[in-house]
Amino acid sequence: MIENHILSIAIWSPIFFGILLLLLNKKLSTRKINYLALLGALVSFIVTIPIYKNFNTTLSTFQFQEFHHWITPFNINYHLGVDGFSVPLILLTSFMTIMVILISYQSQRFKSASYYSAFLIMSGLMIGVFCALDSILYYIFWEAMLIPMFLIIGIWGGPNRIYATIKFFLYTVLGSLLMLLAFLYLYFKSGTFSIIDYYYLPISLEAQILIFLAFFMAFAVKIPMWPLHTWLPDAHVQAPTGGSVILAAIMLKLGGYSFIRFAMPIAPDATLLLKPLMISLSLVAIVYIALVALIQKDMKKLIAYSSISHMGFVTLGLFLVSPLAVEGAYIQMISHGFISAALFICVGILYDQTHTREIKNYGGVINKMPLFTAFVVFFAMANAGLPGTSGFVGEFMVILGSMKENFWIAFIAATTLILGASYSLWLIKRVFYGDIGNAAVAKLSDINAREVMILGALASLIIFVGVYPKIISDITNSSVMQFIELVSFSKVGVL
Amino acid sequence: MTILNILTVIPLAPLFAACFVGLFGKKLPKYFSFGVPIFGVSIAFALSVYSLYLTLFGFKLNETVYTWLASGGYIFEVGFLIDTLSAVMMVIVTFISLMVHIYTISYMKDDSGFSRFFSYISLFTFAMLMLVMSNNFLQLFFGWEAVGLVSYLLIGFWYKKPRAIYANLKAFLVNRVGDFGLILGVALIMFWFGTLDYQEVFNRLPALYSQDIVLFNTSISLVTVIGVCLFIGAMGKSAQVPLHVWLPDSMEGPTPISALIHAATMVTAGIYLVARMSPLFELSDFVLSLVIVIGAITAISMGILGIVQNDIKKIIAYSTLSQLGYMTVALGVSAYSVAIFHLLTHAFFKALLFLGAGSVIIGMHHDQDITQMGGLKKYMPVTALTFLIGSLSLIGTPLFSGFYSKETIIEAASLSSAWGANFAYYALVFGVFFTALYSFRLYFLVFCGEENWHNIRRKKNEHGLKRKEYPIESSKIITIPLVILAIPSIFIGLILIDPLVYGNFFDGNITVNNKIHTNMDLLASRYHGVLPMAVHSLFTLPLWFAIAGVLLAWALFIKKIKINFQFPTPLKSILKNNYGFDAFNEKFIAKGILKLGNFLSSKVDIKIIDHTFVNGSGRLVAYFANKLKLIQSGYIYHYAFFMIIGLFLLITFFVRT
Amino acid sequence: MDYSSVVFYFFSFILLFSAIKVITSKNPILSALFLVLSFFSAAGLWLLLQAEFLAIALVLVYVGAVMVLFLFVIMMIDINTEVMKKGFWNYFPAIGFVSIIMLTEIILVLNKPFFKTPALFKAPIKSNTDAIGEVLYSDYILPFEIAAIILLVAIIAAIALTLRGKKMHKGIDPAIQISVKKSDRLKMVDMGINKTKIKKRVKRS
Amino acid sequence: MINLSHFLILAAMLFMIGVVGIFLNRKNIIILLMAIELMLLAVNMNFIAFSYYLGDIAGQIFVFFILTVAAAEAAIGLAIIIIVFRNNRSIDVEDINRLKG
Amino acid sequence: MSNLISQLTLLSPEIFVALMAMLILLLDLFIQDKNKHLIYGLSQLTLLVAGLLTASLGFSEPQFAFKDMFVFDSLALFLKMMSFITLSIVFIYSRNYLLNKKLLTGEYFSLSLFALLGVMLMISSRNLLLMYMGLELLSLSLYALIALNRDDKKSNEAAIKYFVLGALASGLLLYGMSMLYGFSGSLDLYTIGNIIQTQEINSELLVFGLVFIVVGIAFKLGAVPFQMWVPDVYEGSITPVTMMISTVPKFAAVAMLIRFLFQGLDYLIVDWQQMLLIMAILSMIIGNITAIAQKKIKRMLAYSTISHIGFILLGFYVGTIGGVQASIFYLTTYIMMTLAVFGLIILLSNTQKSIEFIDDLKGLSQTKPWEAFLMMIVMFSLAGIPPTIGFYAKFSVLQAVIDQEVIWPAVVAIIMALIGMYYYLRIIRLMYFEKSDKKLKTKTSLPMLSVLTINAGGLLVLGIFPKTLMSISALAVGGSL
Repeated sequence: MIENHILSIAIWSPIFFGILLLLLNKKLSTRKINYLALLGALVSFIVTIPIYKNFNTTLSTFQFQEFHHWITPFNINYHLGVDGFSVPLILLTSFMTIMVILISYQSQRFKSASYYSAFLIMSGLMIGVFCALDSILYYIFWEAMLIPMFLIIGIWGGPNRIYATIKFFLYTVLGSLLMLLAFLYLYFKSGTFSIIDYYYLPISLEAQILIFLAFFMAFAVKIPMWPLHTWLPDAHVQAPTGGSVILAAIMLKLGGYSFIRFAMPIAPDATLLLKPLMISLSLVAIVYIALVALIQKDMKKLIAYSSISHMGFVTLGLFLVSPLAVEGAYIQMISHGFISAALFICVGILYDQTHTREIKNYGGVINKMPLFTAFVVFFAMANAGLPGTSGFVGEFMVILGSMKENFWIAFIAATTLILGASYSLWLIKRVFYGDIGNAAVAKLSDINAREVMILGALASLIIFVGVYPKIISDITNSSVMQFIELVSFSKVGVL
Repeated sequence: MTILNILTVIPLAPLFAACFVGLFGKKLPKYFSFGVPIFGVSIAFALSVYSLYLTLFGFKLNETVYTWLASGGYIFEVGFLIDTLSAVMMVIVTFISLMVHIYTISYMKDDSGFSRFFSYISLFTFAMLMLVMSNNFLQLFFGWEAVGLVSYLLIGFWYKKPRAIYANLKAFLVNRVGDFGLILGVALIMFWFGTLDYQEVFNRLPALYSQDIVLFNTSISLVTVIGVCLFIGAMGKSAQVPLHVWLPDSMEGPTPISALIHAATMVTAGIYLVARMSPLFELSDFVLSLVIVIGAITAISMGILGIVQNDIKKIIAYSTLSQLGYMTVALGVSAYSVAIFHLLTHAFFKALLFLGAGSVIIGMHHDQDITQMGGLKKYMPVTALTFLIGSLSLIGTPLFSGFYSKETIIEAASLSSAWGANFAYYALVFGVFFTALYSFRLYFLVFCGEENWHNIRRKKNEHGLKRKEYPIESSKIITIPLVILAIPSIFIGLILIDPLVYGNFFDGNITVNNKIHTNMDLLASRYHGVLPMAVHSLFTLPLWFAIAGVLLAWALFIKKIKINFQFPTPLKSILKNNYGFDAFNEKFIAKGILKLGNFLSSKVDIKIIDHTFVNGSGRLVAYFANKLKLIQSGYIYHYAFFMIIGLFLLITFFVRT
Repeated sequence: MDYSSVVFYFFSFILLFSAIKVITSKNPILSALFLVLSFFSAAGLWLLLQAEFLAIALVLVYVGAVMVLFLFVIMMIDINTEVMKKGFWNYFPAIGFVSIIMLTEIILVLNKPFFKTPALFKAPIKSNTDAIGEVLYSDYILPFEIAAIILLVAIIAAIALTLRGKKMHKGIDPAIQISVKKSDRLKMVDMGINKTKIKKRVKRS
Repeated sequence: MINLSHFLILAAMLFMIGVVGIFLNRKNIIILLMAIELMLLAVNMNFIAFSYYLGDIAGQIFVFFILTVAAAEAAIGLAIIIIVFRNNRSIDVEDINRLKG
Repeated sequence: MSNLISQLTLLSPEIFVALMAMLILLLDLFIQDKNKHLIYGLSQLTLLVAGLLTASLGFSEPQFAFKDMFVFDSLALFLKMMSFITLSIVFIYSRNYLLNKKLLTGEYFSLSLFALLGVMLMISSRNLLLMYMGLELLSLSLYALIALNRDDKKSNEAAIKYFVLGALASGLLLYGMSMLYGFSGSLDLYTIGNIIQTQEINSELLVFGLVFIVVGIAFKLGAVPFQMWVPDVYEGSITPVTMMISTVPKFAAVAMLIRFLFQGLDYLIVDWQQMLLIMAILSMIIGNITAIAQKKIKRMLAYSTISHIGFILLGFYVGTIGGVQASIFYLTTYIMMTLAVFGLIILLSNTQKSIEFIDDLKGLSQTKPWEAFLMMIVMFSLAGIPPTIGFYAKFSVLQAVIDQEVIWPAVVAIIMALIGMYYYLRIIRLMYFEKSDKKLKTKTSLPMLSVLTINAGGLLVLGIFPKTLMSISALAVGGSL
């Protein structure tokens, strides 16, 4: 019985706790609210574990499917199911929610209950995106998710938050509206909103290109791909720590996931046709954005740009359309979830003590926060793709995969080895190393047990995935093969 | 317990020690901080010796520990390849590491980062072992980068020193340039060979030998491209020109790691890589010539720089660079075993020299300027003696280990028919002269002559001896490793040249294409034993060049003969600026990249994309909003007019008469 | 040119002329009177179309009632006739252009045979008034009732909007006068002066 | 011979005069009302002409109701003009532009 | 005789409303100021009974009365019921406001009911004459309602503008009607349709008439370029009247559109489709873009209405039953959202000053969190963001458009929807992201707040379960087309 509703439970339990928090807002003390939020996050994480445990990795079909009629006039159904691409991301989402709740303890903020509940609700909605097998259901989760994020940045964000959050919102919505059109067109063609049916729907090349471009707008903004990326640095800089963490760790992944789920298998011929363009854009993101990251003066902005650059690897890997590269792109997504989240948490920890993110206001933090610095150096190394950390796996596989396509693609992609290390370590040098830079740094105190726990958990995951990435590839393998098969199968021929 | 399990212990013991000390070192008593790592490394050393012993009897192991990743038909594994080559490397690594561990107990005893340091060097040992024990490129790359990481951490060990943190960043980034090449090579191998396992790759080489790939619109032999890429990786790690710039700066780190990482082990990883890949390199003359030329340039140019340095560690660093150049030339002339042989001897005497320098530095209270030293022989006899042994070995005094390896390299170069080998030969021979000159300049200035440290006035916080302080010999914990290292520095060449170079020790692990590269066979035919070789050297150029160098040093720095010779000013400034590599990198590459970044950020990203397109579309809408607002003028007749215009247009469009 | 043509062109000319005068006259009273004239001429044309009842009704209802109402209002509102024409000619070209073109279009459209098959002209059997009366109270009873309601709404609206209620008459309502209470007439105001202050002042003096 | 088109064109002209009157008039709202009356007159002309040429009484009925409604409309329009005048002391069209943008 | 009775039964809601409107007017004269609530109650009762009467006619095949002038079909049932509910909610929301402004008079209610009567007649009308009469009844009542706050200059101005433009529009409509009559010799829309189809009539002339009809309809809907009255009337009227104008007459206008274009002139579909498309696109563009530049909330909502009308027209443009269903569904949600937003504005207006500028909402989340939350839902719904019902409205219209394999209007529509989001988000931004500079002190009437909560919350709940509402509006259209 539970087995059949496991995905629903995963989606709705955080939302339930989120609403509960909203309702109990005024009746509970801050302390209790903290505990309740943590409880909610923990419960929502625990309910996702069976998804992983009971997932049959040998199957490439959707599992734990759940089907209810919903909006019958349009044949829209509440249809859930997961494959190898969804499961790790679901776990990542529910896990990151715990991290976010925990990290948010540190700063006493107003309306903390609403803050937590926004994250919990968002968590549920994001899991919904990963589970939905009906495109409109997917779309609703996708869009609804924007609302809590919009509020999180807008209410709890930095000084320029309004510009950032509206930019974030409109940018994202522009893409999603076009995606909606694509769904409607597919509905017109097939009479169904079921994603699975779309995979085998023959479509002419022109239509495929249009559909692909519509999807592209939605997902490229989300990932983000150059040149649709400019919302991200603003959103990250203005968002509170938790917001940045979720934004980087999960929200960007939605773009990558959706490319896998929609754009590429539904429009395979267009994908292959536009492959050179997509690869070029990815390469531009990798190099150009890395260069831009290098000269950033704001820590969060730097990490934000680094995220874009890393996401360039994801898109590059996806559009190489070879099993190795796609797998690599996927692992890069998961890994980036850990690493960028950790880095944003680190910046948040510093920010909470000094209230500045300007690199030049720091220097010699290591003297005051040795333990913290150790973590940050580790995360920076992971960000630079050091072997043994998860950051390496994806990049490595994508570079290998791109060599298959063309030597120069691999060549340009591999420059990230140099550039990634440059911006990561230069940041470390300026902020952490050296003598104590100023009075503000002198007042810093090292991280407490809770923060050690958070960072430690992330660090161990980063190492674990770095040393044994097979744990992810085992889950995704059959889905990747299925994906490659779908993308390499011409739909035009069927017509 | 299978042999694989035992071998697995070799890298894991230092790793465990590193983690243990890193996590708990600060909270536990100090003897845990060095005890555990030394124990760990000792185990590794013992087992390495054991495995070397096994390999001597033809044991060879190539097994997988676990599958790292399997995707798209490709399998990535973590595994070990134990043969003579790797066993030798393991022993060198663990032995030097053990010595350094012991040495460090005293050297770092007052440092606040004591346990951290031990954690790092144990971690390094682990990484280095992973590198040399690997049976595939993935793991090699892991070790490759991990040693880079530890190097980074150790160079920046004293993180308050601005130069240290500058140097470590530089070291890492320059290494990354090399890694960039390496990963491309690895990717090419992965793609063309479909595997990363060494043995598999070698097995498939014949099939892909004649494969060409198209680059720059011309078709180039695949093997050449792979070779160049791999060699770029080797250049980064083994500090070959022009990627050598990080090594002199890396002397900002504590001396023990200069000995361990930047002399004996890590920097030789590149040499090891090429030797390991000998079946592949043998197939491309182009790559071999490239290797020769790069190595020769490094050997001579860095040797010259050694003369003008005043920092004790920098001199040894340039010496290291020069010697790495020798090894590289050896690789290029297909004398892989000789390169490994020189690697081995060099590891001992260079570690010895560095540790000796460390001892001097302690004696001088962290003053490293050799012009401010002098006459230390009296106060630090053990150090002086061992240092002399190291220097003699370095300059290639007959019967010392360095002699055998270096002489063989020069011989091999002279006999090679490869393109560039001639040039390399002369470069190496002249290099010998410079080696002797800087080595003995160093020795004379430090240990002989006047006691210059008496006359230096120092500020309160400056490093160095204060007035009325005298240098004292370092403790036993320091001198014992010196002595232990001095012994192989003298004898190891004598003992090992036969089996290593002329025996069949590396057979099957190092491949030489005898038909084309005949120099090793020629060399073997001329070789008649250890002693004859020493005697024979009397009739060859290098020895006389070495003697000339020593004599010149003696004349200049002991006799203080004033020769009326000045370097021409431009040359002097070129030498002082290390040929301007640093300046070029700073000015053009670093600044250029930053400028490009600034341009992309402020002009393209912010101005064009964000302001023009993103905000611009917003402004455009706002502009239209304000214009369209004006239609609503408030006057009824305008409204009516608008309606009538609407009607008019509808009629005009739709009613066609 | 037959008789009906003469009548048609005669009334048409007067109709158009007076209509133009309606919108161009400086004086609104003149406009109103010209409007009356155009109604009259329209009524003449309607007679030509055998709509006797409506022609009479137009004159009676419109001229007799509506136009009188217009005149009342115009006279009630004192309008400055001097500045009437300001800006008139500035807008004329644009409007003239659009209206001329549109009129041309309309005429081009309308100047065609309206029915593909020429309509059957039926001579009226009974008088126009009879005919209207017959259907008005049978077939069109519903619109008729609604027309009544519309007139009612017009009445309500006119009264609700313009009736000024009790402000208009100056009489006194005795009921309100009687119900006045004491508190409405007399209000006790606290001047805010403390007694202690007064005492202090006394002491000082 | 006078036919339907003559009447229709006459009505169209009348209609256009009414329309032009609405936006040609800058000062006086009452004239606007009169212009509207002209438009309605034109429509009535149409209906009656059609009614005559179709031999159908319905058109005339329609005119009858238009007349009624137009009267009601005029009443309300004049009432509004009166309250505008009361508040503004003016019925200039150009004074009525508080609401705009 | 029984025929007459059955005909009158069909008209019973209309008759009842008319009688009650008159009764209220009469009662008003005899009721003291204190007891004006009685009138309010009576009006609500009227709506309730009218609703019951309408419901008792039931859902069945189209029924006709008075020589087929009057039709009662599923569409009429649906639109009438919606009108009753809407007006009832308008009354609930308006009550306190009117009380404060001293406008809670019999005139207001009886004129509103007369307007409703006009709407009902238009909904059920299948005859040009009846349509015109209903339209005029509605218009005249509205002119009076707008001007009812007679001491306010803005109110007067709005009234005179609406009156002049409305008269012009009805003149144009009449001209078009005269053309239709001229072709067919009939006033009955079905007959007209049949004659047009069977006899080959000069199509230019037909289209010429059609243009005028479309203009008349577009004016009532407030579609560009016949939208000029909308912002001024919205701003000038008191909020309850604005709420009334922006909701109930839309049912009539939509009914008029369906009756004219779909039931009467469906033969001319190729022509009016294009006209509707042009107006739809223009409405979306001008509505959304101009709204951005607005500082006053009611003006902004006026432009927002124009843009929504654009969407509704887009649905009609498609010309299929699916399109009409989508538009009717859109209309329903639009009415719900409009009611909620104006209700909130009324709720937040205090006795002295009503919320006039958008900036007046600044920091509302701190002073009035619940109201702010409701407002946020409404704004998200207006912006068409799931999971609110506003999304499904846009969704169904776009679906209908795409279903005809026409892409570019849909693309324009979504780009305009995106621009539209900016000004809806601005309100959320002001409420949630900015601090209030002045305190809003208002008395909250609990019944009103609870109705509002149901209304605004319904946007969210229906957003999650939109099926019923979709089916109902689909059924309403399906049964009569």
